[in-house]
Amino acid sequence: NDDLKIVDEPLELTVHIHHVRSTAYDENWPVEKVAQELTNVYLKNATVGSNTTNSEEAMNLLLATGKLPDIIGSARIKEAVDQYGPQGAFLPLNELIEEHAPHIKAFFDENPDLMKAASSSDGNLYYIPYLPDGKYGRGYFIRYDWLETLGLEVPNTVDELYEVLTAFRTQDPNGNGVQDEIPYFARQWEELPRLVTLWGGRSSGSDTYHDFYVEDGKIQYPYMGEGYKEGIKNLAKWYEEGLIDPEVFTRGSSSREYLLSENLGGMTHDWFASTAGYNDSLADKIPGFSFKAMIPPENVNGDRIAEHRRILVKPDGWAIGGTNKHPVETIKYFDFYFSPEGRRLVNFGVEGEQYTMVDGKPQFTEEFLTNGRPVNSQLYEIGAQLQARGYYQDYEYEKQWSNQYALEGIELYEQGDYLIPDFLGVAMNADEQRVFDKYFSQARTYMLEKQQAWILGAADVEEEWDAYMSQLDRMGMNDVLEVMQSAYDRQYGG
Amino acid sequence: MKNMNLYSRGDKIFVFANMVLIALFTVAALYPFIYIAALSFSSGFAAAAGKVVLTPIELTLAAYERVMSEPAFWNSYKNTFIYTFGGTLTSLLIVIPGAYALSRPQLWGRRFWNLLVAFTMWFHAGMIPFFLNMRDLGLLDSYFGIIIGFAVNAFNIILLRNFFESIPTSFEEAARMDGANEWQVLWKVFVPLSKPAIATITLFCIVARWNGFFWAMVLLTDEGKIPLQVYLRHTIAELSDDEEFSSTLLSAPYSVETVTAAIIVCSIIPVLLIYPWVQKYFNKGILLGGVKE
Amino acid sequence: MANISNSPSDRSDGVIAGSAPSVGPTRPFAKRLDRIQMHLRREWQIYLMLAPTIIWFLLFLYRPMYGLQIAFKDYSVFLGFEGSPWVGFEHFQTLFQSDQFLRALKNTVIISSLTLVFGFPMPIILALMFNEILNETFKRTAQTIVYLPHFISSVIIAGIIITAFSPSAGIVNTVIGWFGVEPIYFLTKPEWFRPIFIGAGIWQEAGFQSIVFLAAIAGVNPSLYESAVVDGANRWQMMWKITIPCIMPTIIIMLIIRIGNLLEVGFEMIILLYQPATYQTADVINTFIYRQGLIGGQYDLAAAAGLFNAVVAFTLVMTANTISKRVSKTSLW
Amino acid sequence: MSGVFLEGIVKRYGSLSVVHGIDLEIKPREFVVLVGPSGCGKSTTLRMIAGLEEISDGTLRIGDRVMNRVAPKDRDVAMVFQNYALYPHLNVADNMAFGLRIRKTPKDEIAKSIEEVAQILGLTEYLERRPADLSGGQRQRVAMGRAIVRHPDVFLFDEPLSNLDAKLRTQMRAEIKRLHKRLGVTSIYVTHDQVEAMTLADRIVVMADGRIEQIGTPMDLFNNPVNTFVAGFIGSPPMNQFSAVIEEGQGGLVARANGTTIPLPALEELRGAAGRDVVVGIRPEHVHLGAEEGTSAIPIELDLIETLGSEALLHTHVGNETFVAKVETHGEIGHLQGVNALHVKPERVKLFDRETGRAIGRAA
Amino acid sequence: MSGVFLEGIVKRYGSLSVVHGIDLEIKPREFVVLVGPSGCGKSTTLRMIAGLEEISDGTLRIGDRVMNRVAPKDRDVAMVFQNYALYPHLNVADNMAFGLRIRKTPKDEIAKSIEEVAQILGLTEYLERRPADLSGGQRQRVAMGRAIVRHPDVFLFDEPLSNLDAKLRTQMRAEIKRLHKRLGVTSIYVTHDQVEAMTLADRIVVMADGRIEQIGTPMDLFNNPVNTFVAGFIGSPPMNQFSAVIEEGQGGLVARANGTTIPLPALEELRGAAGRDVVVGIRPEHVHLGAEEGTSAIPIELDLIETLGSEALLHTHVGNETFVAKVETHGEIGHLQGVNALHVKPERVKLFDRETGRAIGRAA
Ligand SMILES: Nc1ncnc2c1ncn2[C@@H]1O[C@H](COP(=O)(O)OP(=O)(O)OP(=O)(O)O)[C@@H](O)[C@H]1O
Ligand SMILES: Nc1ncnc2c1ncn2[C@@H]1O[C@H](COP(=O)(O)OP(=O)(O)OP(=O)(O)O)[C@@H](O)[C@H]1O
Ligand SMILES: [Mg+2]
Ligand SMILES: [Mg+2]
Repeated sequence: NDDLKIVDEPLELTVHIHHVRSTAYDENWPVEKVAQELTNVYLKNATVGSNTTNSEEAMNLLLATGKLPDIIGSARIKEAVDQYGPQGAFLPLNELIEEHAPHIKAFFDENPDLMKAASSSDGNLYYIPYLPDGKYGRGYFIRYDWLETLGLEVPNTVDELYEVLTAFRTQDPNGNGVQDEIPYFARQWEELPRLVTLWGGRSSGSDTYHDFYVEDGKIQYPYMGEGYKEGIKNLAKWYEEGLIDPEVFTRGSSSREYLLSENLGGMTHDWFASTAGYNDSLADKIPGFSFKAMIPPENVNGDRIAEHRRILVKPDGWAIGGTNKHPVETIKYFDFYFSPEGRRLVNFGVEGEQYTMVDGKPQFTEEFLTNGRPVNSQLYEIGAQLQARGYYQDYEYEKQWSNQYALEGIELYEQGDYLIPDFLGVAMNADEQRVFDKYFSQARTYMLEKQQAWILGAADVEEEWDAYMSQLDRMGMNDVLEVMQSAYDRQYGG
Repeated sequence: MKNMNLYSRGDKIFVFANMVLIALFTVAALYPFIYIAALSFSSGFAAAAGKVVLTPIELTLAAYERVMSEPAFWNSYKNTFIYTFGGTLTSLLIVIPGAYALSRPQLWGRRFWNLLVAFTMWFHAGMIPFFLNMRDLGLLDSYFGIIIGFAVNAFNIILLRNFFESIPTSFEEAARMDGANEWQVLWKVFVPLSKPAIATITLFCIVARWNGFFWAMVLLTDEGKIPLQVYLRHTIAELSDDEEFSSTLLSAPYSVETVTAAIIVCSIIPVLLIYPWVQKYFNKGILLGGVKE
Repeated sequence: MANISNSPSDRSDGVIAGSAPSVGPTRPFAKRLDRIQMHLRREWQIYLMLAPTIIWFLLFLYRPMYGLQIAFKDYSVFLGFEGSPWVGFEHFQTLFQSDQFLRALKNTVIISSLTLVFGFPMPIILALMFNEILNETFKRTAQTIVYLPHFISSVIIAGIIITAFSPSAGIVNTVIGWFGVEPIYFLTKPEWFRPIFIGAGIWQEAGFQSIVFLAAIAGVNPSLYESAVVDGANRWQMMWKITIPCIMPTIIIMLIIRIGNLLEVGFEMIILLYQPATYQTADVINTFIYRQGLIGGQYDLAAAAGLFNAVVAFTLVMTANTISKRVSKTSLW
Repeated sequence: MSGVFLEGIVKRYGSLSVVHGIDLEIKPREFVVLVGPSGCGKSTTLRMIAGLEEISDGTLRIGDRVMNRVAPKDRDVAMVFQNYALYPHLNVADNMAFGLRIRKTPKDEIAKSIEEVAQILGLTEYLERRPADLSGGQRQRVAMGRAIVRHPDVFLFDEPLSNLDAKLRTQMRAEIKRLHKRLGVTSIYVTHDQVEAMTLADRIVVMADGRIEQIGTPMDLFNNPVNTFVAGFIGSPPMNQFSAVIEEGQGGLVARANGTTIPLPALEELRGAAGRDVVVGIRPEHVHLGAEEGTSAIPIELDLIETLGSEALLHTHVGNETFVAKVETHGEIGHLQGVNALHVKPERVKLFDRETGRAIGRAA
Repeated sequence: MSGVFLEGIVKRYGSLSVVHGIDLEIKPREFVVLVGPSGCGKSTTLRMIAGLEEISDGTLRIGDRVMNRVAPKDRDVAMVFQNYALYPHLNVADNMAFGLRIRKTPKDEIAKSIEEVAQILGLTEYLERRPADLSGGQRQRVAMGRAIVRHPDVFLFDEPLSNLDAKLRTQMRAEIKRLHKRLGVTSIYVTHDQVEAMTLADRIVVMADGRIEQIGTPMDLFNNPVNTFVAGFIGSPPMNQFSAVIEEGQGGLVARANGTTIPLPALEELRGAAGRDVVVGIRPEHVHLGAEEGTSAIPIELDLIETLGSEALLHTHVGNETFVAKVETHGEIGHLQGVNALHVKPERVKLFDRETGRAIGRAA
């Protein structure tokens, strides 16, 4: 298959690859071997800081050396390209894509917003992002067996939810004679304010916590809205009544394992893929254990909102170094991974090894799926699904090894289409950035402090709300929103 | 006064109360170790669920099997030993003469030199300049770079210098009368007489080397050269699954918690063995009998 | 005179010392040269001993210090130290105009001072207590154990603390429950953060830090205890009147160094233990910078804070050192 | 004041026994001096009495309390250490005040005591100095002062004067004696100095190798040493000793050694002792340059003259054995050069059994 | 062997001057002893010679090299320290071998030297011990040994024998003297001990307060002290001194003090001195219990008798002034109790100017 060959003579390019999964480039990854063969482009590892687990640190070290390799792939590369691309550290890709990367071009033509989202404030695209596939990220999970025990229905509205949680709290659904149930829990305490959506508030606009969101073309911050206030007020009440894990702020990542395996937890909001797994792993321990997804209850306004979804474009990906002598070949190389062969390679691994073609579609081999090792880890090891690389993920790959209950849950959500549009982020120019840096972090700190204080009952949201809002004003939140807006308008306005 | 029999009643009570307090503190200090030991022998799920308190839950050796089966683990263990021994040795070879020189009253500019050393305890260049400096010196990604780049530490110098200053001058004078030059005074008299202090800074060097990871992470590229602590971090990163998929490890006999704990247990054992060796030198009366005060 | 200063003969050197005592400004330069030459000939070995240390410091610590200039620059890692534009005191302004920085500064000073008051004496007390143990085996075992927590990462220590202070299952709440106290969610209570943090620090580090003092105590002349015991001192008095005065130089040195770290509170543990709810007492300069700066790679801001920190530290240390030198004749330089 | 009673006191360091069983009764107010060669266990014995070393075996009583296991501070003894053991961080005044402060003596009383003692010891102008800034002798005096100010029940002195100059030593010696007279404190004193031992002691205890050789008043020890060891130890320069055989001479028994004949005193014990192997002892002070009534001449060869001022030591030899004589100089030593014989009175000659070393015919 | 020459040697600590300018010529092979009260600067002077203290002013030469700025190790002197300064981490053998090893002496030679010296000092059985396990005297001997093994050009001794027992001290003293005879090493020796000073010294240097008071042979100092200080310092017990006024008596001039009249020697300098204020000095050894030819009686009151064996010290007083007499005991002290007068020959009486303290009519 020679039409994928980019150059006739083998071309060697240097590369920096840094992602928590693979902190250096490995020339012996089977995926790479195949890619080399197909493209005739050979990458040579030139990663800096490959022993740190922090990609930004590695990136900064790399930049500080002043000698950039031809290709730079990294987690959170967007910040670097936004800042240093205009300074010449990275090559702008727009024209290169236009002329030499048909597959990439085709993808962006189809998804213009993603192109905008990945672009920098000067309008140039400096990196090819990793583009996840699949819609749903997190969903509500509840103990169906408990509902059954107590003779309750799956709650349909926020009020019903309140009743169900109260029943979980008071009626001893686990049947051990003690009211030790924790009705709502979360691994990340940030999933608690997520519940303000039940009162028409917002907690974030993307899969990043505490992010901005867009409403009617206007940038908004979730912790400044009326619905949020209402939600917090109610959450404080719930917390007080014991409907929420009293240790939600400190229990941390072990809470799901602990509360589920001890038969204590009733409901959570978490990733489909991982949460559904407990139905299998706890089946023996807790007879009848059934922890499955439920659709978002209707909020006070009658809407069902799934605030969280898989992000569409990641700040991870790769870029071309400013001193690269072969930009054309490089962009062609990038484009390879958007070609059907390349995309299959990066998603599924090597044909005949990890997958075979069944009905024209890649299908993981039985051996690969059942050898007891996590599929994703196995793929990382061979250089597939490498997120420091710009590529377009194929949800099919995940589907093939997803838990049946997860798929069921996603199916449930698919039916209703509860998703709301994601905020894809903005690229600010230097002036905007300065304003943002000056105010935002501190204002957010303040908001989070207040949020926790209100939920914990240390202060009252009603009483403090006005003072809170004016304090935010004083802390420059309005300026922040203003610069965000101008950046947003510039980026997505067209 | 090694014997309790000659203690007064009040002193016996005092000593006893003291012993009880120490015992309590010791128990408290022992707990973290017991905890990670228990963790390392627990099942992955129990550990991840935070059920381990004092004893292993669902006892298993899986974590150790996982750790010990990795050649990278042993390699990093070896590297840690190289850094620790090489680093400590280099450190002592530079610090001991340096501290000695700084303790000499006849050294001109003594105040200045001491200040030059002490100054660095508060003014740090920062990561990037240090990294670039190491690069310019050609010390990136080498055993030697890690060993020499962190050989000296102002605190240790000051500690040792102070001890040297407290040694009665008579010993130095006696050695000089015996014909010793500076080096001989240092190595044949001061060093043997400073065993407690040297043991202390040796321990500090060893511990710093043993625990140090940050610069190894930054300066090393070759995975074959990383020390244990960096390996530990790699392992944690590797095992902490994406939060989306963490259930994929639910059924594994080990988890990131147990493997981490197992590595920590393995890494603590050598330092556990070092300390008693150091303690030997804390014995009283090193200067005893030498001079009539 | 001039040719004498070049003469290598000991005799002529001696004559100069003998016949021309300190005064006589006739040829100060030649005299000085002679003095230097004399001194070096006699003491060259100590300079040779000092050299590796000084070279090391210059090469590895002072050489990169030009990087501190980024505190006054809008630093771009890509453009480098020279290429980045000067911004003067902008970063310092950013810091000082921020309420949260001032709060963090205040918290830092409070936490540091409390640590100084409670945390600094603990290793000393521990060392003194160890000194009173007669049973060698017990002593050594206990010493080895108390130094262990130092080797356990903050993450694990923090985990243990969080569990211990958990309102439902934590040992602390269980114990206070016996006295009829309602469970307290300690880790979200701003007023509890400092005691817990400082206590944790003591728990983790006191044993390790006591090593310095153990070594110092080993240097105390045992015959002083004999003298004191015959003078009628009990163990307690001996501790106060013999041991502590004898290890005072070490204590003072450690204290001065510690004072220099007044604005330096390790953020690793704080990040693990604090919550937005406890920011008001827990947020320190380093956590502030961490949230503010390093997440976005703002080395320049961090450098500004670091420089501020260092200048304060240095001022404090200078002061402490001068006082100490005057009062106790012990000093850092 | 209390007496001090040692019964079968033994000290072992591990398996090494350094004091082998000491019995000693010290009466209240008595001044007892321990002498003996270096390393014989004097300091160790003193330290056991002070409570600084555990007593391996035997009983120690002070007054009527058994003290074996009583803490030093409850024994009410004060001690001057051989190595001073001054507190380096305290100045002279505070060093002396230490014991008093510990016992919560009122401030003004402390000040008074210190002033007084400093006066006695000539330390008044050094009260503010630290030990490190004092000369050896000055330190020794501070150590002395520290014990004196405390007015204890028993004084223990471990060579307190060994670093003082002669003048000060004489003065301090008399001062101690006077102090002892005034306070009547039971005192145990270790020294190497003949003069100190002889002048200070009510009784002297001669120790050797962890054992007591003889206990007695100074004159008693000087005149009637129980064995060659004590004879050689008490008196300075030591008694001349040489091996001899008893023979029948003209006027009675004589001792023959190295070709010399020394007439012996007429003692009961010597009856029929002819042929017995003995050690003959003659004190350097007991020889005369000129013949006197009843003396007999010992021919000697002069080796060396050491002048001590009004006296001189003649180092000589009799056959192969060295013999030291102490003679008056009358201000010059010229007349000593030609000396070739010494004269001794028979009653001054001591005899010891050659095997056991025990004195033969010890008076009283 | 080299001589040691001090010219105007001064030592200052900061502004405090402790040695004020010492001129002293020590001839090659000479044995010079420094004596003086505690704190007078003896050790300091010795340390300047050793090179351990910088010389603030003046010139020091050893042989013909100016040594002011020469490092101690290049002066080829050995020193025994007052405080021993043993290496606590080395055993006795290694302590002694230290200097030799530094100088790369061959192993077997070191072993031989050590064995020999240990023999002399009676340390053979302690060679393996650390200083901490030795008694005070044993430590002192090790310190001695360390200097001796080195065979240096000049020996410096700072009270090397002060911790030894009388017997050992006598023995060591003789040993040092013999060693000095044999090796002929120039030696400077600091001591407090009269006897040591008198017996060892070729010349004695009496220091006071950082100055030299007198230099001379032992007998010279004893017989002709230049002033009251030296008179009081040399001789033990010290010379009795009391103020008196010269008057015209029957047989010549007399000194009158405390209601006593003491006939004086007929000296040139006293001519016409009647009425002059003087200090009268009489050595304790120079009084007699019974009247002899030419003696005159001094009525005394007896305070205390100190027995030294064959001699006793009578502590008495004459008017308000104490007066010590050294008399023979002849083995008992009973006859001393009733003594109420002492006798002295006029030629034994020394006179000093009351103002300056200088001797009047110093012979030679
Ligand atoms: N800790 C110890 N371990 C072993 N032997 C010891 C120890 N301390 C002392 N000795 C030995 O015990 C013996 C008695 O020592 P001690 O100090 O009592 O002698 P001393 O009579 O006071 O001698 P000196 O007059 O020289 O001070 C000595 O031989 C000494 O070496
Ligand atoms: N470092 C110093 N600083 C100030 N004064 C000092 C110092 N060292 C010694 N002196 C003083 O110098 C004087 C002479 O001391 P030195 O040790 O020479 O006396 P010494 O004659 O040897 O006395 P001793 O016979 O008691 O040993 C003393 O008064 C002493 O206090
Ligand atoms: Mg002793
Ligand atoms: Mg001295």
